[in-house]
Amino acid sequence: MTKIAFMNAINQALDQAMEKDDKVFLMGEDILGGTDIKHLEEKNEDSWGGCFGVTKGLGPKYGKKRVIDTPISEQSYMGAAVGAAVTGLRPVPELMFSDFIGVSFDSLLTQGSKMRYMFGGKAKLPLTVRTTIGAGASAAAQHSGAYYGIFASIPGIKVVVPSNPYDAKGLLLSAIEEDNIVVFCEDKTLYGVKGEVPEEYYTIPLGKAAVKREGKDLSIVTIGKMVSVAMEVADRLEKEGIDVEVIDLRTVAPWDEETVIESVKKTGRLIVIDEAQPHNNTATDIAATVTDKAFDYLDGPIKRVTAPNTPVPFATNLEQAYLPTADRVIEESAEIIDDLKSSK
Amino acid sequence: MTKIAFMNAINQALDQAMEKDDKVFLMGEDILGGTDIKHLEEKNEDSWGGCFGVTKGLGPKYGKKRVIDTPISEQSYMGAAVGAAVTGLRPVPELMFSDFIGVSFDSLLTQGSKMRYMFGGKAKLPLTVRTTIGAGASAAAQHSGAYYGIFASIPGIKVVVPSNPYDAKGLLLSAIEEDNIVVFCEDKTLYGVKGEVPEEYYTIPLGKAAVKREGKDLSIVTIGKMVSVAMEVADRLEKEGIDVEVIDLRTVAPWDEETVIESVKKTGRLIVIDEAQPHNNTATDIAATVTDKAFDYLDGPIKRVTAPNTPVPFATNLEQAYLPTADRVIEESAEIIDDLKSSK
Amino acid sequence: MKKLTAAKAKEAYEKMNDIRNFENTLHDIFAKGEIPGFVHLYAGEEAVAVGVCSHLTDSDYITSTHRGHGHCIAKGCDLKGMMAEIYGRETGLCKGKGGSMHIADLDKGMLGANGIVGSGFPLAIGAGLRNQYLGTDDVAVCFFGDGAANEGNFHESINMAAIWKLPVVFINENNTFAESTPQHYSSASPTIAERAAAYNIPGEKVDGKDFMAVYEAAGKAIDRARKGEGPSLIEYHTYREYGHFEGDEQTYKYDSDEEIAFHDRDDIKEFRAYALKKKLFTEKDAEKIEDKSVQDVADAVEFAKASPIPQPEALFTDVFAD
Amino acid sequence: MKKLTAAKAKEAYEKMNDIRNFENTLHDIFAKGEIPGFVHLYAGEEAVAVGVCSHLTDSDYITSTHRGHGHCIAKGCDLKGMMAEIYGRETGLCKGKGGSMHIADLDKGMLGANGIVGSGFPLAIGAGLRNQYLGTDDVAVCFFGDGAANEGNFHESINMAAIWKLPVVFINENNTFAESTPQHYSSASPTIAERAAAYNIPGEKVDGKDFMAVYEAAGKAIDRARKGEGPSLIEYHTYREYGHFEGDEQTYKYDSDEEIAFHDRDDIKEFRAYALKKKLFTEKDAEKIEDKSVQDVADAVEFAKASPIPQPEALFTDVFAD
Ligand SMILES: Cc1ncc(C[n+]2csc(CCOP(=O)(O)OP(=O)(O)O)c2C)c(N)n1
Ligand SMILES: Cc1ncc(C[n+]2csc(CCOP(=O)(O)OP(=O)(O)O)c2C)c(N)n1
Ligand SMILES: [Mg+2]
Ligand SMILES: [Mg+2]
Repeated sequence: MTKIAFMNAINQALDQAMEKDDKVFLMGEDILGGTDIKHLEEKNEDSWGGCFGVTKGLGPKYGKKRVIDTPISEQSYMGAAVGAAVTGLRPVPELMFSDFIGVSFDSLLTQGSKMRYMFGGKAKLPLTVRTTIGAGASAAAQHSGAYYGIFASIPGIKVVVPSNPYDAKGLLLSAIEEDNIVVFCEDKTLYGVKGEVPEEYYTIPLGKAAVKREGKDLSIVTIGKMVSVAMEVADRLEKEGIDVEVIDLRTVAPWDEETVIESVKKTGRLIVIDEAQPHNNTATDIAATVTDKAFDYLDGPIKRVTAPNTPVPFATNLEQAYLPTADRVIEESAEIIDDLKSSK
Repeated sequence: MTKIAFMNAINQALDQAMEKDDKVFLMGEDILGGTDIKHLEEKNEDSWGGCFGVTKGLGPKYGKKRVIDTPISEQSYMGAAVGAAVTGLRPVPELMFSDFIGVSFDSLLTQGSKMRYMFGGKAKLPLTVRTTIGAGASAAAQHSGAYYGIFASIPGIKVVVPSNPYDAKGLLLSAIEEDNIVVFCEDKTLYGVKGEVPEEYYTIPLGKAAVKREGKDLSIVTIGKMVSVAMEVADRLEKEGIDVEVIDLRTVAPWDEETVIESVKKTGRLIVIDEAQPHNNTATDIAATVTDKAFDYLDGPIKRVTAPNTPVPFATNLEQAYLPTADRVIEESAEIIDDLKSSK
Repeated sequence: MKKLTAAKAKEAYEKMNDIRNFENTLHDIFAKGEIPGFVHLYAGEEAVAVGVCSHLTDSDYITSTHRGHGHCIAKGCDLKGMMAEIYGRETGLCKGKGGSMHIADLDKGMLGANGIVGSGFPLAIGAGLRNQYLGTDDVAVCFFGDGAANEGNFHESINMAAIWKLPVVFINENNTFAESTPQHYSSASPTIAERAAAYNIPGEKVDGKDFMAVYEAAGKAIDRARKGEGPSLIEYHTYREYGHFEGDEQTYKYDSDEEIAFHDRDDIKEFRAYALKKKLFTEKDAEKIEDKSVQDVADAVEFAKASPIPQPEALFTDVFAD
Repeated sequence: MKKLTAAKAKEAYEKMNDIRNFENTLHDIFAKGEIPGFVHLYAGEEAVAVGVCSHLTDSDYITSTHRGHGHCIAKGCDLKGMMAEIYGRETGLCKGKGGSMHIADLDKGMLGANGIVGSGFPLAIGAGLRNQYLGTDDVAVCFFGDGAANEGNFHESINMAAIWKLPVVFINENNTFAESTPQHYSSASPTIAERAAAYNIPGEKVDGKDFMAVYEAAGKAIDRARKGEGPSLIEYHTYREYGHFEGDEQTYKYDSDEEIAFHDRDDIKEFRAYALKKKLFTEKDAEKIEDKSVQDVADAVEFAKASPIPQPEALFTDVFAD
């Protein structure tokens, strides 16, 4: 199998989804790039292929009917995607940065997510919103949000946060097959990360976590680019004789309670790493749920390692300190780790 | 002391805040009502005083300079409030329903909440957003949101959810005195509830919970109109010999960790009642935090009783089942209650 | 554009009557406390919804507003299903889960009343995009109020409809108020119609109490859209009979004799007189229609009241499709 | 409106040079990998920011965009503080916590570059409201791009500014592209200026490469605002020298000889020639200004590089005022 970058895996998934179903189309800002520019149209070339180049090539292949450059009008093009979905198309709009829910939230909050319910079950919403998340790209406070926790709080929306190219492709194809709204969150700092990705069409079910590493002493549940942090923590603790299980949630709404709780029942110990802001996020949801449903199996407190309760700073050193790292996880979980070491 | 309705307590607070500081002004849809209608202007009368009549009378008293009817343009008038605050006024905009963050979220999400941080501490944001929340008024899926959990997840915003007229007035006056953004959430179903409210100006500090009832067996932490549900649960459990402590959070960001944790240390048992949707809400935040910081004091799982993970239904019977009630709290917390009974 | 045939005229007269009776009935029922929530009545504006929708079939789409009953009826929604929905009954068009502000019927191309002002705009352009994408000649009609014309979605959506030449017709119902706020205060432009120029599309202001004027202006715009020539904006001057919602004391009414005179015009009576004069139907036809309409609405109320409330499990279903 | 005095002309020439040098320098520095993040350069558009801000004092407000360096310099922000900010240093105008897209200086009436397209509109009307509320004759100027003109905030804010006659001037920088998307595709109206009619306010399209044309049009609009006569909209036709952001390959450029010719015009050289002809300053003055500007920008880079990075605690501070 060839190794390709995360962003190419996404591109491949979009390509295969469009090939398979001609109701699938893309819309967003500069996702083709240069629509109506003469010299590009004459050569059937796109320009940007999206701000990060993720959709590059799809415009020339499928035409501007199916790869639609939009004006900078997020509220309305996101709402238009809802309108197109409920009338039978399968739109895959791109919201360039998840921070732009600020100017487009209504489409998800009060329209798309509630339609099926408000209409008594008669509507289908085959809609996948692709968006980018995450700090670490020096993009500062307004372009670094990891807002999957907000999406996940809204009934009627599924939310996916892939951690690697293989998952990204399979999860995106699943999302596009869904007759429901899926917000698909791509960490911009993972776009260049390479991994093995089969060329054929395949899907990975939504709502199923991946156990990245089995272990019996301590469970670490995590999301997206924090998976690599968790793996590093596991490696380092292994040297101290602690056997860590790492669970990559993959889908944060609905998240895989079964896998998480089974793991905690086995290990009795849980750390959750979530790069989002600390309050009302997926980490708190997991900690609260495990406390409720597996209390008797817990041997100690559940640690959440998250961003601090601040906006994302620009300066490189501050931004690095903003994101959870293996060092920080180990430091903030000292109590658990010490307990485990002393019980050996 | 005279008893006045919750909505009159808000009106009184606004009146006193405006009297005290001429930089305080109100803006919102129909908050005066009938601006530029000749026969009303001639008589110096307002029409609506807001959708629920909460600001009634303030327009005639302070004039349309300080009680500004806006067009239906939430994104921009909420953003204008941020602009006016950062340049030195003290705006108190009304967002008629918190559901309308859908069309105005950017003002809070990426602008107001982040400005002071992004500007290196040079900005002050003396801004109080008043908005209504809550199911129970047959207002259906798009007018019943209890989105304080979303606001509370954003660093740089304080969020208040008062449960009674006395608190409403004192907390609102505190909020308006703050040089920070406060989202002040008024439960529309509480507007008619009466309580004793001193006529003079007084403040209640933000971030401090109120212990509504002391108890030693079980802590119930709750918010807004769920406080009365908690009190009913406490009354009913008292008859079964269980001594319940009820804590009214009042402020959900920042919420009063100290009071909650002290209570749990005393009782060892915790139920959180939160009418918001179940994921990533204040209830999960509390459960997660207590599990982290008071694990060794917990005698059993923490129960969260919330709305189900669905939009708010219209039909009266469904809407009643949507909201947590004393029955539901007791039913869903059977494990805790049985434990407590058997340990007596 | 098709001329108004006798059959169409009759059908239109039926629908106008249905709307008026439906709303008058709700007004009474609400006063009696039988239905809860926010109820926004369409009475007085019948000519607009019916005049426009007379050009549409089930495969055309419309988006609506919080004041949606008129659009629903004009687009062919079932009175019983609507009334049951407003009563919150299992037999409602949305199983009682939506209520007055969310009545929808996708089979009729009715994409839902909408509680969020201005959020119909993007849904309409989405439906228009779908029609264009699939190569149909169906249109999407977006009804919106004078107040809604100040929402960002107005601007974003009309611009997109214009650049993509979408088959969408924007129908402004200028009933001179948004809640208690007069349009002359909230909009910088004297008319909504003139804003069309900012998007290079046709814009016209038309008497919305005059059914034939509504019908003809809409016909032209809808034809244009069907032919792929792009969107249009029509502003219909109208006036709502009742308050913004039930319970509104309407102390903001009236500022002038003109306003009172305009309010007092009855679009249904005017159309009746016109149709009789043009012999589109007879006095007797009219009476039959009127009686039947009263009866149909009464039956709808009966039906709603006799219908069961939703099963408790309904709270949890219909969040996701499988 | 005040005529352009010799002193003002010199100051303007200084600022135009400062912007150009600042941006050229950043272009090189970015290529060397010394600064991270998204950097949007203003080079090529100097006449607009400087022509407009020449009419303003520190007590007037401006709102800006992601392409904010030019506005900052034109409004009087310190080059060293700006450069240090872009380098993420403690001595930056925002202590290194904002970066290029969030440079602000409230003491100078500069309400921040803004990473969210269109979000300057409401901030500007908020500042305008404040000026009106306090009874000052200060204005608020809102800079925005051609792409931003399609955001809902454009519509909502201009309408509000118009109905309240706020002292706000809307300055459109039409550099023909929003990222890679040409304005002729994204906007249904040929010009942004003509959209002003929808809000009953003056709208004018002006050559944005011609400093004097910029200066005069802005002067009229700002005077009007100061006198309480309400907002105006000016569209300046301009062109950015570099890509949308640093790293952009710009394969979308160019479609026509006119475009190339327009791009090749140098607003700074044109103004220099004009000023020399009009004897607003001498060749020697000009050279001195040019040399000093190069030196000042080099000093700013030195300063930034020599400055410390923020203390670790800075991560946690400045979220709330006490
Ligand atoms: C986004 C949003 N803002 C405000 C409201 C509250 N609201 C409901 S209807 C209405 C007035 C709408 O006026 P208009 O568009 O003229 O329609 P009309 O009621 O006159 O038919 C308002 C402000 C809302 N439902 N949604
Ligand atoms: C709300 C929002 N949408 C999209 C973007 C991404 N973006 C940044 S700049 C830009 C283009 C802006 O074009 P224009 O307004 O013409 O300004 P210019 O860059 O040409 O100066 C876009 C789409 C953003 N930052 N914010
Ligand atoms: Mg109206
Ligand atoms: Mg541009």
